[in-house]
Amino acid sequence: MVKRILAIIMLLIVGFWMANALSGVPFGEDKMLVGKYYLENVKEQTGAVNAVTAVVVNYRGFDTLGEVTVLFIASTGVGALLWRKKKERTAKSEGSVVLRTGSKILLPFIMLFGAYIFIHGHLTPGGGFPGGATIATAFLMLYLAFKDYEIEHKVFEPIEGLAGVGYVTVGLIGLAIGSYFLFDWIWQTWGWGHENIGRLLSAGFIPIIYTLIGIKVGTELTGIVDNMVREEVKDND
Amino acid sequence: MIGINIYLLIIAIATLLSMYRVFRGPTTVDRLVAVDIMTTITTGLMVLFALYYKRAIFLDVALVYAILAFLGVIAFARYLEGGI
Amino acid sequence: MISLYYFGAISLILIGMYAVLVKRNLLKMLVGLSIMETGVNLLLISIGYVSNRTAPILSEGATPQNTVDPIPQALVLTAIVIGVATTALALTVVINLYSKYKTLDVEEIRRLRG
Amino acid sequence: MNCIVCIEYIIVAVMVLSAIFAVEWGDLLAAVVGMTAVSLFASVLFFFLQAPDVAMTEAAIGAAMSAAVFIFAIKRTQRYESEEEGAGWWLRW
Amino acid sequence: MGEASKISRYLYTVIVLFVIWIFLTSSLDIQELEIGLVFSLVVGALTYSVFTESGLANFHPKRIIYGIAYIPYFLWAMLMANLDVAYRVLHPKRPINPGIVECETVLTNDVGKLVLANSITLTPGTITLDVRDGKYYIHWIDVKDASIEGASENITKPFEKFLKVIFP
Amino acid sequence: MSITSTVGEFLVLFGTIFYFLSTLGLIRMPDVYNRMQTATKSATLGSLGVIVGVGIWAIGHVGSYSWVTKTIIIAVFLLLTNPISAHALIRAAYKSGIPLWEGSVVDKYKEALEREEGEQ
Repeated sequence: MVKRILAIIMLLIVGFWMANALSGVPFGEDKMLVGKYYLENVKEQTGAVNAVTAVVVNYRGFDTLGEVTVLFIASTGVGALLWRKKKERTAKSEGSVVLRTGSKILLPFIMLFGAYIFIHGHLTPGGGFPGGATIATAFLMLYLAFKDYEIEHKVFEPIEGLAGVGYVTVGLIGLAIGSYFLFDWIWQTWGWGHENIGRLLSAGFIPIIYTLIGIKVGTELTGIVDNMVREEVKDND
Repeated sequence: MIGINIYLLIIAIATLLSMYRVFRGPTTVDRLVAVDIMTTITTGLMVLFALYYKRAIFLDVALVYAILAFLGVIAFARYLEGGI
Repeated sequence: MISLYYFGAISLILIGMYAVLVKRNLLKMLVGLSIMETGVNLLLISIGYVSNRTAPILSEGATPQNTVDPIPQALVLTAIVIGVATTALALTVVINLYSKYKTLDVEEIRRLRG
Repeated sequence: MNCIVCIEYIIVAVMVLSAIFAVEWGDLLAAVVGMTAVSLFASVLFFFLQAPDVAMTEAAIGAAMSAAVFIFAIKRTQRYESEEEGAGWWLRW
Repeated sequence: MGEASKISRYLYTVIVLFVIWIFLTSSLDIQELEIGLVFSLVVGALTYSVFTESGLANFHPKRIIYGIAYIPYFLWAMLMANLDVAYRVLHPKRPINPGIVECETVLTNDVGKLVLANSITLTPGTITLDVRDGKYYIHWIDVKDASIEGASENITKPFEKFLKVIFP
Repeated sequence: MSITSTVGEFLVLFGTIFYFLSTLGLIRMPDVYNRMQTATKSATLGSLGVIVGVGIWAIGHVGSYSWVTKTIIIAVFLLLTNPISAHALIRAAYKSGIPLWEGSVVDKYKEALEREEGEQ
């Protein structure tokens, strides 16, 4: 009981301190510093309509590469920590006919919808991260509905690697053509899509990179689910 | 845009009522049912707010909710019946 | 008087911190961490909000003069996905601990180790 | 009366309450249900704060993925928290 | 009915996905259509083997006419169901009499079973609890007849006369 | 005030009333099965009304037809997914051993399960 009271007192002090600090940051007022520059130049410099996407992929593409790496390391860590010699699904019962048929029918729609989200990243909200999560959710649905479903590891792992390699390759082509890593060569050097801002095929390499990020996030989250759902089986004989 | 206040008021009361079941519900399944209903109500709320802001881009968020929210419920349900 | 959104975000952070400090069950601590992460994301987004402006997507009548700050949103967008991956990593550590010690209690694990 | 402000207040209150219950429930499955509810309301708040990208990501991750990962962990460990009072680890140092 | 050929199943999947894509983007811009066709082809190639079993035969005109006729019938039944629910909820004495009954069906197709189960769940006072070997176990809020024949007469028969034609 | 706006607003009002009824049922019914009965149906019809209503309302209010197709897609997916989740939940409730309400009259599912046990 003592520890609860002590913890609550300490948390109240921390909360008071945070509230005090935040009272100097007024809510709902314009305090943009660099955001204003991005918003005013986003259409000319990148061709994207969605400013958030332009910041994530174009202005700060290198950070995003780092974040994708963190995701990759986390996924690999899950695989390494749960590695056993023989792993299998240990589900006892299958879903009912309604659930199984429903997941069969919904699977293409969820995958198409994930593709819609990441290809329209520069026009509507979304992009590679939610699109990849949607695709991973489609595979999660199969794991939940069927007793012995497993992804094909031989297909998934190369796709995951190729998506990451593709991201770096796009950046290196930028380094070769322009002057820095992840230079937007399609938009700035070749000048494709300047006349149709707001239509689908515009915004330089943003759709390409978001497609690669979507595939990578999707395969990695699927890998995490796959590693967590399979358990070690002991040989009894 | 005459009656949007009335609609929002009804939706707010509905959210509070279902929240009562989440807090009170004797079993986990009761809580899950209430959260499921709340998700459905939230989809409607998001569509209504998209109209209020007059921007079609907000509809995509409601679309994600409509498709994905049921999978969380199914995960809980499959655990409860001993399935996964 | 702090605003409503700051109040919500700070409450979530404090509740999560309470769970991490007081609870002894490892999974409950991770639930607390997850709640704390949501609170931090909410705090960042609400700092970037500007009243009576619209989303930073420059179509359907939005101009650079009437949109909110895009930078916190770009930050939080990636943080959420990273968050679930790191939570999964922590959960695998918990699973391994359980298969070794057969308990989730932090104190019990400390006693058994020593 | 402006009901948009009113519904913001209700959603923040309900979100904080479900966070408290998620921390205090002894059944870990119910705690994960509470966490899903927190994520749901946080997503609505992101929506009100004009951040549709973040709301969509939170919906895609928090609605299904996060809950599913926690459920797999609960399935491989144990469901109920053993609630015994005693001095905390940080008092015994 | 046996499985259709691979090409027919693939084409059916691609057509359905492309229609859904047009509805999603809600524009007829040529670039959207091109990219939509590419994605439909890719996603169709990945998923056609689980999506459908009968392929292009689903576009038989008789089935489509019955399917269109089913929609208003179903919406009307759903509206009636909800007025019934409203009566039960608002009545001060809560007039409910619940129980689990057993029904039988003549449908053999899996998709037909899914649509029947969903229709039952959304219409008067019934939720499908389980489906095993062609038998439906249904939670009924107001049990009128507990025998198999009586329950089937009340619950599954009205939908079956449509679904039997749509999903043979 | 055009005709589409009026129709849309009426549909939205209709839908929100059903939302309210569904949550009222969630509170008033005695056990989890009956709660699910009232809640799922009314919430599905309510969101159908709200979503399609907003799509029709937007024709007059925003002046764009692209809202209708998107809202119809959302409504179709809700109609497909909501009954599936309700079915999975009620099956989980039965299999995890929650008893029926004491006023229930018949339980054929238990009989069928027992018959199966006896045969084995």
